Amino acid sequence: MTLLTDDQKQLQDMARTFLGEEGTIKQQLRHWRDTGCKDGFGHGLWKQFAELGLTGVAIPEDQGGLGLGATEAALVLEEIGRNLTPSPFLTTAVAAAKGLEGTGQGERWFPGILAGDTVAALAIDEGKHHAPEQVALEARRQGNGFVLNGAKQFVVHGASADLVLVVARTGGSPGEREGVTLFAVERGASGLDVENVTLTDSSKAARLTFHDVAVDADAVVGEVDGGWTPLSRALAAGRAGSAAELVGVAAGASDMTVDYLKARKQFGRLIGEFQALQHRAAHLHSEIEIARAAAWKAAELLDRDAPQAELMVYVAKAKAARSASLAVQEGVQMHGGIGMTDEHDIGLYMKREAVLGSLWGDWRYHARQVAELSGY
Amino acid sequence: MTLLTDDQKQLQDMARTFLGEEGTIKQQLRHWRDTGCKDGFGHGLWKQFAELGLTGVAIPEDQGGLGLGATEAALVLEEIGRNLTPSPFLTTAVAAAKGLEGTGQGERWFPGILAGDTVAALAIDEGKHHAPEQVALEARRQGNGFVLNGAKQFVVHGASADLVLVVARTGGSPGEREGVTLFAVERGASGLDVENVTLTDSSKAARLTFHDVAVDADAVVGEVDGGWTPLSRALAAGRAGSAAELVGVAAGASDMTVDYLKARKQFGRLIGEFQALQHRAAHLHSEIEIARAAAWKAAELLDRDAPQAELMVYVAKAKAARSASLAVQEGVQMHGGIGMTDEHDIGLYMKREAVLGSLWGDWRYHARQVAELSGY
Amino acid sequence: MTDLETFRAETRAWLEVNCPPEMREPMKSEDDACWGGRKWTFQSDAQRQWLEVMAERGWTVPDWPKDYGGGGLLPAESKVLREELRAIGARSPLTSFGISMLGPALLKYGTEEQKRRFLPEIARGEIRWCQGYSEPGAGSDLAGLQTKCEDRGDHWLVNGQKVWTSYADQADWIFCLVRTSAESKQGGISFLLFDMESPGVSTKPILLISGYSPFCETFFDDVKVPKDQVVGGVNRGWDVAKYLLQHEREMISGMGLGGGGSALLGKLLGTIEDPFLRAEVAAFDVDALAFTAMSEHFLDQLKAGEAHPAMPSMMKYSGTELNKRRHELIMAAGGSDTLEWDSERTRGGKPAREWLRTKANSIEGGTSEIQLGIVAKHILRLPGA
Amino acid sequence: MTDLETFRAETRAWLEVNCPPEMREPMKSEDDACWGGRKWTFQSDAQRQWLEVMAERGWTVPDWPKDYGGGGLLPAESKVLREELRAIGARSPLTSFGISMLGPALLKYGTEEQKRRFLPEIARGEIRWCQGYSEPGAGSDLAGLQTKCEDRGDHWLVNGQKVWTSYADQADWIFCLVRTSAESKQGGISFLLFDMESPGVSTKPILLISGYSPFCETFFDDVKVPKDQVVGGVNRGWDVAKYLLQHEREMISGMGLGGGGSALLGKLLGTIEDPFLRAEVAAFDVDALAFTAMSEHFLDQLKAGEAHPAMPSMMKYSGTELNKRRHELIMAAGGSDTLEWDSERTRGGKPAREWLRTKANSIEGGTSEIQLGIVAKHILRLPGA
Repeated sequence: MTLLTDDQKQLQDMARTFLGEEGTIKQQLRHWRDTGCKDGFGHGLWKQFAELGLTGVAIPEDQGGLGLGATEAALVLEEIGRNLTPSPFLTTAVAAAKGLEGTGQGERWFPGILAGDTVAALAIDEGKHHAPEQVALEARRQGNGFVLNGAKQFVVHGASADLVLVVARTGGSPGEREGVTLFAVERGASGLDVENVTLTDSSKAARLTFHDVAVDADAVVGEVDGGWTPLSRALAAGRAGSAAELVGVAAGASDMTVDYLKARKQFGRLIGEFQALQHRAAHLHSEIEIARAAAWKAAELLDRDAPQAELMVYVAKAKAARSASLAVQEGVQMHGGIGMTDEHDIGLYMKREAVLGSLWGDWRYHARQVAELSGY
Repeated sequence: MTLLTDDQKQLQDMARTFLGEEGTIKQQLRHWRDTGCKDGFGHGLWKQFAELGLTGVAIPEDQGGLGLGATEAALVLEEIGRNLTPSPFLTTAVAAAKGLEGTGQGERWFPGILAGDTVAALAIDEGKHHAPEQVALEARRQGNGFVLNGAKQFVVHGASADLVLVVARTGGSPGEREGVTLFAVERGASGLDVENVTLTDSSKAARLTFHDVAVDADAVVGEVDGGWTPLSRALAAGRAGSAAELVGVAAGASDMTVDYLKARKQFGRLIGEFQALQHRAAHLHSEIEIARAAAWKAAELLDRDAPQAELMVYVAKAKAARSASLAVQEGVQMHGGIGMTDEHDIGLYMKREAVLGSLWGDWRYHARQVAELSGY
Repeated sequence: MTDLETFRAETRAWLEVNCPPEMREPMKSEDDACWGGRKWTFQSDAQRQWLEVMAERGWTVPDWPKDYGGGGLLPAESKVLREELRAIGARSPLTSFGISMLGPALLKYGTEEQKRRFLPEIARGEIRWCQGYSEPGAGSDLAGLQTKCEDRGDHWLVNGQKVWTSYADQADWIFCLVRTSAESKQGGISFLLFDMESPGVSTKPILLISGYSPFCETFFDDVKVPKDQVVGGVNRGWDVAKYLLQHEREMISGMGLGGGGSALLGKLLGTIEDPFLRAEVAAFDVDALAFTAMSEHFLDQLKAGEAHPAMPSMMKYSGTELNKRRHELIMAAGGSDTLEWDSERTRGGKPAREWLRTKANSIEGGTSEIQLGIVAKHILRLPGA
Repeated sequence: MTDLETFRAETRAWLEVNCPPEMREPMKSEDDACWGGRKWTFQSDAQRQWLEVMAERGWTVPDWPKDYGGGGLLPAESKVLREELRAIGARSPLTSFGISMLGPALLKYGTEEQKRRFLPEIARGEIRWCQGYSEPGAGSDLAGLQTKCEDRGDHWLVNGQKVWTSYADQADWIFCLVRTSAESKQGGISFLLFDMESPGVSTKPILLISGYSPFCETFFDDVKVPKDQVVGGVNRGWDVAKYLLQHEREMISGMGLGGGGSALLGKLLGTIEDPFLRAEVAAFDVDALAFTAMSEHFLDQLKAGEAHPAMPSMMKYSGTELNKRRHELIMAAGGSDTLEWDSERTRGGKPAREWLRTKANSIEGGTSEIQLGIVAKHILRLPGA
């Protein structure tokens, strides 16, 4: 890629219009936050995603989806990021959909996702830092199925989810990729304790506790002990997607800030005339452009199933998180006092960046993977 | 301290006048560089240091010195840094003098140092990075003395030195502080191979190779296997001193740059009127002030033999190196093209910073010590 | 023994007896501070007792003259007192804008009558002050303020609005910049004191991104103020304002590292598994310890009258930027735990809320950009700054 | 097979036969580049052969028209050629300011006669050009230039001085900004071409802090230039100059990572013992790989005519700042070894000299400050930028 095709441009326009009209901060984020919604997003909007076909962006055509890829998902996610639109798009239509792909679980779950009825979540982390190899949640064979015991945290949309993809250990030891198995656990499973947690950005994540949660053998996604494969696919899609969403967060914050620089007067001049701010804004702009190029490149490589995709996904998430962090910090600082108020939207970008930047590994995690994958 | 006493202010004035008149870039650094001097500094100036008593700044009064301390050495070194004055002051009158103090070697070596006749060097590193615990150079007992075998590098003034303090291993293994012994090796020792190396800043350092170099038992500085004690003293003094010299390098580069901002016109304005440069210059100034405070604090704690001295020396060297690195980079950039020419002095500051910033551990080494000493 | 040694010994003995043990425990957060004032509820007997005994000796403001409720200490004695307080880890008996901001301005610009009237109340923590500086249209450009103050013969009549008034809803009195003349921007400003209970004063807390509301919007609607409550002369308030700002910045830079003081962040965080984060924390600790050395040096310079008048700007800039970095690292170390916004586990989202709160550090009391401009102009003397 | 697939297959086959194996090895340094020109000595037969066969096909400048010595390729073909060259790791057959800077300007602003005269020589690498832009008093403020160019009826008479003329001492011709009118700053500039062997032209290399002298001072003392060697019209050279600067920045941003290309610095450095340095290198590699993605995207935009005209400034800024950081890290990883200035061990101080050389990256071709200003003005459209 590196340049969008006409089809991709059309999809981008559509997403931009849809989210710019229906997914705004006022209508969605603030509305659900201020009404104390337990899901943190609106099911009506999720239905609209479905009507536009977007819930099926990554689902194969022969299973009813659009059969598009990470690139198209990235275009949608950038607009989601720009509008801070709360939705289960990233976890459900991007990460979980890729995790389920080709595992035989698609038939069971894709129709609900396509219809905008099903919300999916990934349950990976067991400690405060992302470390998927360290999975310790135990899945013990029992009869024809498994019994799960352990705990998960930072399960985004975990309390609203109809489907939770749970990473468990059926063999090996924490730290190993072998012996990991991915389970599709349904809402309301007996013995599953769900604590709905509000995060800094008003989104919801769950802490899950598994007390002898019994699942059938057909809850296994992919192979027993071979869960690393679908998990990696889900994580690659999710991380590349979160990179794209972070680019949107960064661009949204930056645009808002540049607009403010052109409107706010101090000392009889527009503050955008002050050279120190100009240079910082120009630097920020460069960083965001570069982050977007990295996110697109990662998506392109994923779509081509290229061997460099893994490396570039790490790069994209790290770069996007750093650029977005710079964008929100510069954004709040350049807004001055008003930027500190809850009333102004710029602070919402800062909060979102904190959560999204940490999801599935913060920038340090991803930079470390770059070093490790490259053998230094 | 934290505020200078009247005596210290006098010493500072004296050093400032002396080095500002006799130690200038033109008269010293450029002169010795452009004439290809093998020592890289002038013995005449070193004699003048002696005449002013400065060679004895750290030597006890009862052994003929001024009996002052790290603070006074720091004041002199800042002026040395500001003028980029090449001299063996740091290695000889500060680091080596502190290493020799109280070991019984003072009687042998202090008179020469006081007179400005003796130049001393420290031979510690054996690889490209500073790692004193890793010393492997072997000192084997033989008869009444020892035989040394191994190699050293980055021995500043090593080829001009009358006295080289060599860190050797008499016991234990590389990585251990026990089993290290410090030897006073004299110029021209048989079996000692000296390669005089010119560094980036035109100063000289040696690579030393020891082939069965025999020394007497009385060449031991301090105790056999207990060399870590005098070595630590020498290194603490040397690192605190190099921090102070780096502050001088930073301040010299910054002053030169601020002057340039007030003189150079572009687009019909003094470039110092451009706000982006103003803010960067102000930030730089703050960093240098903070680095100076850290260097002074480290010196004060050393002089009081306070337990926090070790930590603060690490902090001071790390902070000074970072600030000086910022100063020279901003200095060259703000000078534009002229800053890239050999004819202009600002580039000489950049070269000096590179060498001094690495000497006895770069900023990363020192930050790592902060973490390790603090147990995280 | 020298006089100073005697003083040290006596001070130490006195503190040993009079500083309650609870007041020697480190403050857990800003909430543990004692602000005093008419509306204040002491959080413990120890807090009340510590304020009373210190105020009794004038040691809430040790270097103010005794006549105005201070301790009348010499700079060297004052330093000894600070050292001894630090040695036992004593909390500050009183946190107050009256002490750190208004007091110094009154000492320099107040009339004798004003000093005798207001300073002792400040020293005893009886009146809590707030600061009426910023206005919606005048943030960094403070002198652009528009709050109108008319001379009505026997009183001033004040109308207008302030914003970012810290704790205005808890304060008893306000020191306030008002416009007494439209003819000159800086030369039409006066520095006015009045009671927040005066009719026509109202406040409205501002909800911040942290979820806290330490600031208010403050409205003045035909507020009558007695004529003798102008400090420094009519239309000459800008000098008072600037002088006070310096002290504000000193105070903020003194707080630079928030509750952290000189403690190593790396120690506070415990084991740091991520080697990349560990590197960043160590680099931070280098900067923070170096800044602590600078703060000590600056304080000594200040007390010795040797500090450059623009130094508070440098300190305020460096200290607040460091504090922001500190909290970025705390969040990174806390991972997803610290992202929880109102769970019990995070004591109601404390880490995230404190992190967001620090973002205001480089805005309130003059932005980092303003401080850098002051350093460029007054210390580096760059042209046109 | 589509036409493009056919073209790819043919190109691949042709390259397989015609690109000498030596020319497929990575360049060890800038010294391995082929600059061409009258004074050029080929470093190997392979270098000469590679230039000849590529020039023969017009593929030193694949997208220039065939009439002017180019390959006449369509953008899509041109991209295929680039991809195939990259696939075999082929070196550039010719590095030339004629190709990267003057050529595009001539294609846009030159007369038909000028294009036919100068472009084929450039394409074949027969004439090496240098750029006469900066002057001692006019660095970032390029339009402030003073080199005087008088109309003497049948020729121009040029007097003045240029500085920072890259490789002027090795160049055959110069494209030069001169002042043909004092009445307007930008509107008095003309873009002139002339032979460096013209009487009155002299050059003096400038010794840099790296110890190298890639730049010269260039002096013009009554240099006579034929009248038909002005490009773009008398007093209308500023447009040509700006257009060319964009291309210069494209070229520089393309070189962004110097010899490093997209190789991971961490891999290049081998084992990094210091965990703190390793963290920095990984953070750098993230930025460098992301920038490589940006470069590819930018190049595609450029070739598709979709690039914002100020994008080269952004690329130049980011690429050169990255390259400086890269060499800071190389020096850190090399420790005291890399500080040796002229030992055999360091091949004459190569690491340190290259490190120092990079410091000019953010100055030459327009400083980073200038580039940021351009981005602020033309992309962000900030007021008064």
